[in-house]
Amino acid sequence: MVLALYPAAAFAWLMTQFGSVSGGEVISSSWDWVPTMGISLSFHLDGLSMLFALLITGIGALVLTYAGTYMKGMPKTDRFFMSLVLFMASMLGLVLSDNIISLFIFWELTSFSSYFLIGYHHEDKESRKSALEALLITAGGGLALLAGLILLGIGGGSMEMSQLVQRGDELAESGLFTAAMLLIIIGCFTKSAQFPFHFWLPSAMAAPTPVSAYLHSATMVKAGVYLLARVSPVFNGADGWHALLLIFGGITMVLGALIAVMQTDLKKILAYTTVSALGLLVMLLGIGTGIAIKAAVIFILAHALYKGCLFLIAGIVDHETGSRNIRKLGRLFKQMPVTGTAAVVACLSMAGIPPLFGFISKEYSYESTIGMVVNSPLTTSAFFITGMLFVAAAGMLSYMVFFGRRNKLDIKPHEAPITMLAGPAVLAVLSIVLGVFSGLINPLLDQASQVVFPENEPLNLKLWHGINTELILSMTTLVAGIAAFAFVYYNPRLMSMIEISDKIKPSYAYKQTMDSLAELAKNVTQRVQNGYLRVYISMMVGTFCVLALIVLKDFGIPNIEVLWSDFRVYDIVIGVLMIVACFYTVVAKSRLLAIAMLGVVGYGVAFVFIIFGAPDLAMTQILIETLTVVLFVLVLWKLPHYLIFDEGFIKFRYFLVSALFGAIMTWIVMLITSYPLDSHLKTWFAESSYPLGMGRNVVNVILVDFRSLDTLGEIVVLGIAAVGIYGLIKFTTEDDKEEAI
Amino acid sequence: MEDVLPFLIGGLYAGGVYLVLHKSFVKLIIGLIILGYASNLMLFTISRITRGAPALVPEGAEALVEPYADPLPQALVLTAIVIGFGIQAFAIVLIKVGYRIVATDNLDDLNTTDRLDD
Amino acid sequence: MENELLLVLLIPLLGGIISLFFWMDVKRQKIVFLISTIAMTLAAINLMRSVLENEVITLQSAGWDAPFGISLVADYLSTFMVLLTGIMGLAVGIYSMGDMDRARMRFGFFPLMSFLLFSVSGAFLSGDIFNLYVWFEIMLISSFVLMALGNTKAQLEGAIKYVTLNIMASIFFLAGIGVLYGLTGTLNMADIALRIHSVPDEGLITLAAVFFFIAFGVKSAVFPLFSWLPASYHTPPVAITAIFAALLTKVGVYAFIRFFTLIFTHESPFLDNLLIFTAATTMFIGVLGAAAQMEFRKILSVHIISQIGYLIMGLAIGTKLAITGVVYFIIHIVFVKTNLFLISGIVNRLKGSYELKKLGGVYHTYPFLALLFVISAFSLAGFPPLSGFWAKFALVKAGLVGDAYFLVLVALATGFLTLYSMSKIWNEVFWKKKPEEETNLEIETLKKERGVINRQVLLPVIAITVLSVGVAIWAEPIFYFAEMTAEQLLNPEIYIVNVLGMAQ
Amino acid sequence: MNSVILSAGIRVLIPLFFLFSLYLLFRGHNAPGGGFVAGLVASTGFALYAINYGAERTRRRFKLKPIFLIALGLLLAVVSGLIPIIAGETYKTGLWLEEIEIPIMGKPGTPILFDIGVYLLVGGTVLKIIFSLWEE
Repeated sequence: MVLALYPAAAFAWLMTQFGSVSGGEVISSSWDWVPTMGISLSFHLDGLSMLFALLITGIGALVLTYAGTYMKGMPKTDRFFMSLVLFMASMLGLVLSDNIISLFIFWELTSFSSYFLIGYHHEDKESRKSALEALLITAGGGLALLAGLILLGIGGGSMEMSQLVQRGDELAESGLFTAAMLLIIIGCFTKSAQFPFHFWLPSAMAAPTPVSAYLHSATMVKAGVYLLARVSPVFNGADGWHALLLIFGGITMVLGALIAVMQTDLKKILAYTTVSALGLLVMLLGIGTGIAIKAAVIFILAHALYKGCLFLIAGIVDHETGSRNIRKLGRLFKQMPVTGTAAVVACLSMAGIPPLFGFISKEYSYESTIGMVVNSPLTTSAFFITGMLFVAAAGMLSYMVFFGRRNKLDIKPHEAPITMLAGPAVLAVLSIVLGVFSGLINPLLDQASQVVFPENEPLNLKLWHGINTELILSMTTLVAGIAAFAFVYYNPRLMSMIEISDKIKPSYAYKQTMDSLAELAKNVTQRVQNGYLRVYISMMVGTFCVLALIVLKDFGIPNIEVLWSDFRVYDIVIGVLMIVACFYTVVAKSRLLAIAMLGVVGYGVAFVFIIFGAPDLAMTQILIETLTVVLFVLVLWKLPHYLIFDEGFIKFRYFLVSALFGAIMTWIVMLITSYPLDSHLKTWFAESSYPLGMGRNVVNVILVDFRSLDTLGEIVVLGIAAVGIYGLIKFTTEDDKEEAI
Repeated sequence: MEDVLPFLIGGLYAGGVYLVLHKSFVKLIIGLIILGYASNLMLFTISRITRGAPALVPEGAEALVEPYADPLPQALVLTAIVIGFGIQAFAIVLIKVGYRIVATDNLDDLNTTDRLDD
Repeated sequence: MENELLLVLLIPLLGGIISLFFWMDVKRQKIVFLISTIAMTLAAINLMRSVLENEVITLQSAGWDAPFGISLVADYLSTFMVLLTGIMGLAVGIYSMGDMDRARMRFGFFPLMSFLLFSVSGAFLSGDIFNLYVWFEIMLISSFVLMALGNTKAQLEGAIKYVTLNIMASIFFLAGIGVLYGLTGTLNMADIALRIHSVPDEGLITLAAVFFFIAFGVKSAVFPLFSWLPASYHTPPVAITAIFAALLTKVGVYAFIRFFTLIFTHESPFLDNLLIFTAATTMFIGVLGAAAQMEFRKILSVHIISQIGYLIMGLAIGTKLAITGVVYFIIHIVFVKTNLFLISGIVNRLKGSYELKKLGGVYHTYPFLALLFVISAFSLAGFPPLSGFWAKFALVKAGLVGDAYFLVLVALATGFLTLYSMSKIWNEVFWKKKPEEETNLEIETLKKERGVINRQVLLPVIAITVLSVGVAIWAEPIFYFAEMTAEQLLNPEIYIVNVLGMAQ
Repeated sequence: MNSVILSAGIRVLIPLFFLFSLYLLFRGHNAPGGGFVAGLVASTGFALYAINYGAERTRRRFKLKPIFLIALGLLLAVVSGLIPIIAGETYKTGLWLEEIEIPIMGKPGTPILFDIGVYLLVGGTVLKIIFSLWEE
């Protein structure tokens, strides 16, 4: 409750700026955050921002007041309010940001906080699922948006929106223009629940009602619309922009309204009409004429007022009666007169009946569809259908709940407390006041439309335009809408029989995508990570072979100039002996033989060292070899029988890999040694060892002096190995047994 | 011998890889050791070799007398051998303890840790 | 100046040695570890201060001028990696004091940790390819021992694969050193960078690069060389996994960056394409693996792979902005990933399992822990304004500026799947109700055995969370530093001149 | 293996091995040998003893503490590098007493000290491994 003071204060402050902003001033402040990346926290308060900011803070204050009572007695309300306030702040940040990246940051923060708000009833599986769905879709769109915004920034050479809108032409020439536009549109569509991403919004109704009222009617879902409006000075007129917004907006609008009237749950009806309203907004932005922009701006306000009000009312009804099913509810007006009145007012605004603000909005919308150069009839009739269905939905929301048939409730409902009534009442009153005295809001809306469409003619809101096509259409819509409502009201069975096959719903596609993603993840993982060590090894060796061959193909196989005079018999003998021994380690039928053969190979290596002037190496090799064999014997004599696994074909394949690997290494050694090497180190060591290193054994001098750091590392390895071996053998969890060191 | 060495190295590499691709614990270790020999020899060979003449400064002389073997690769190989020994010793014991606790000599049975749980 | 560099290596080494003198005396080892790691971190800060003044500091070990002795080089990148090493060592060390079982501590956990920190720092500072190999080996053997310490069945299974594949990688590394020495006749990285231009055929350099690609690729766990990681990382106690996750793969990435900005700088479409291919597949297959897992720690460890893909992506793009992004990404990932591992350990302490199916209800009972998890998990998924967002932002921007659209696409898809896998953990472990099977009695006995959340386990988690939020909010100084680092890396002349002492 | 002759032989062999290892250690700077090889030879002597008499007895008889040897060897190796720092040189710079010339070994200096560290550590390591395996 006290929390409501914050947005209220912000609202009050905004109101103090109302005059200047309406006069066309822009209030801005900026703070460099990460200049290296071109990111600043710059805020910009112009007409459009002001409109949204007022909605956010104003409705925010009402919703917080409302929620204080609504959430009483529920668990973890502190965390709930924390998320709600975080959301409020980030939403405010979003509409005030001028820097597109800080805008994006707030954008994602709204997704983030709404995840926790939607998942408030997190112990319920459906709730978790809805929250996740909303998060994944909006965040997924967010990724596209991020790419789009960065492209926009790169193309326009600035990260500030106020700069970018002035550089529309420059941007249009850069090759990134279309990609940026598409990506931004995707981001906005996911956030504003446009077809085919719309389904997360109805699912998000799992959230507590104040959240739905706030996020899903007035604020978050409008963020996409806001951003589209923001960037529309840049993209207005570009190829595809109009078509995309018109088509998807239109589909969303009609589809949302159609599905809405088939619902029985109050919140679902509201959710789908919201989807529809968002579609309408996108469509109006798509039309993109001056009048359409005006219509959009007006509708944003009108919709926020009535939809916020209706959501809150739905919450009250739910809270007081325990049901949201319009079939069960009815004739509540007597017990809940204030709520009922507010509901009727809001619904009248929704239906577009004068003198409410919704009426003005509808007039302008018709005006803009009629004024379209192409496709006017199609758009107008789409809007006509939607308007008609809105009237029907309004009837369902007011008449069926508060009048109509007797309710089938078990408990006796009564009026809600004042704190909960305040919100809907204020919003309802505003719908009337702004409708009648539209001049109050005219300057702000005018400014807002100027922001979106800089050359727009001044706006002049009026309730009465005289009898013209728009009015006739409005009235026809109303009549048709009432007829539609009557149809719905008297044929409840029929309505519930209409079932849309799951398989054509986008939500089904989403589910399928997620499922197949999980399936893909599993398959791929099982394939690359199948648990067999030899597969891993062959992947490593195979990768090397492929890469090395690609490089080696440019080199010929080096000529082998065998100087037989250089050969000594024991060279050949040693070589052959080692290869044979190596072969025997492979095929040996007993472990001991394999180890003995290993020893032969090792001593052979030592012999090679002797031949080529490395006595220290030979000595070390011999000692180490002996020690290794001893170690083997110590370790292995307790192991059971040596098993030979017959692997048939696989074995052959492995043989090929090994042979290829060996051949490549031979090739590489021959290739590299065929070039001359001039090592300045060699001569330096030869000359410096005795005078500087005080030693005649150059190898040793290198080990203990020139490169003593290597040797230090080497002995650390040995020490750790000893500790490790001790740990492996002696490890015990018994504490008291003191080990000798 | 210089001309034989590349083939010897290749042979050792091939044998080592073929061994580690087997299922047996012991062959795995033997294979790794042989691969170690191979890479030591490769390091030794590829930095050019000189027959005879160890890198010892004779009494009375101040510097090595031509022809002499490049002492640097020798030092490197020596370090590599010792490090290799430390690591191989650990690996040998690891295999033994692993054998005792996992109770199999078949490497293919060691595939519980990267199995997917459903 | 030189001794400042020396200190960061000497302190953990001496710490390890002194701990060995106190073999089996856990109490004293703890104190030694704590003191030495704090001192090392301070020394790293001191070194950083000094490097910021002098750009590059070189220590010619044993007083022999490069390229004849071994050079230890601290430039921006190395120093900051060392600093990260110190911080993470300290954090994980403190955590393990509250979490590790006594038996493992008695069998050398602390000295091994010291040696691990020693070797990791050494690998960052080494300016000599063979010396780098030695550091790698110390790191390997200490990680082998830590991996197997405790002898559980899973640990040994994991360790056998880990050990085998890493030994194989070392063999490639050694052969690669041979090839480079055979081509240039020197070992000092700066000297190689100079001499590599006179190699008769650039194809030979590419050939050498292939060896190092395999060696470092295994170490840093890129596709298709990462198999050891999912097989083993989740098997030892969580503190060990956490320190591995924080440091080991990063050493591989560091080596990649060092070699591909200093030595393999020649024009090679083959290598460029190889890096792009590796980055894309590593990112995507890594995250698919994380999406497929159903165990807390497995998800996290497999997910490391995909993060490595991002780092390689930056390297593949190779512009200044991209490398800046990589540097920032490393900071981000080290903090966040380690933290997530530590949190999974705390959850395990509380609930006695890592299996998502058996967990639940943590959000209900431990909101603070949940908050810590949320910060790290959403940071990992790239949610602004957390550090993961900045990291991804820089890379995505670099990719878009550098026309690497394919990589950006994969990176974004990977980001989406990261979110998916993190929210899976959140849903199952935190939001879901705890499954009924386990009675309260069992939990009580578990708690008695394990102790509730104690100060030692919680403190590091809080500290790292604060750090990771800090680098997000004060992203500017970090990015500024990262940009300097990138500039230094892309202009290796400074490094070369400094190491070879040609300035005078 | 518990034959009398072998036992007697080993008793004689141990000091021999030990002396030979010292010889190898100190000549290492000028001729093939060095700390590593020497350490291996020394530990082989004790290992033979252990094979005959068992690890426990070897340990008690010679008061061997392998971990202590390892730690000491490492410490010595590190300290040998620290001495030059006190003298104002870079870490591990070789310092020599140039006037003195000892037979076999040549001039004494910090690198020799380092080699002794290697010697101790290698001996400790091998003994540690052998003892651990033997006692199991």
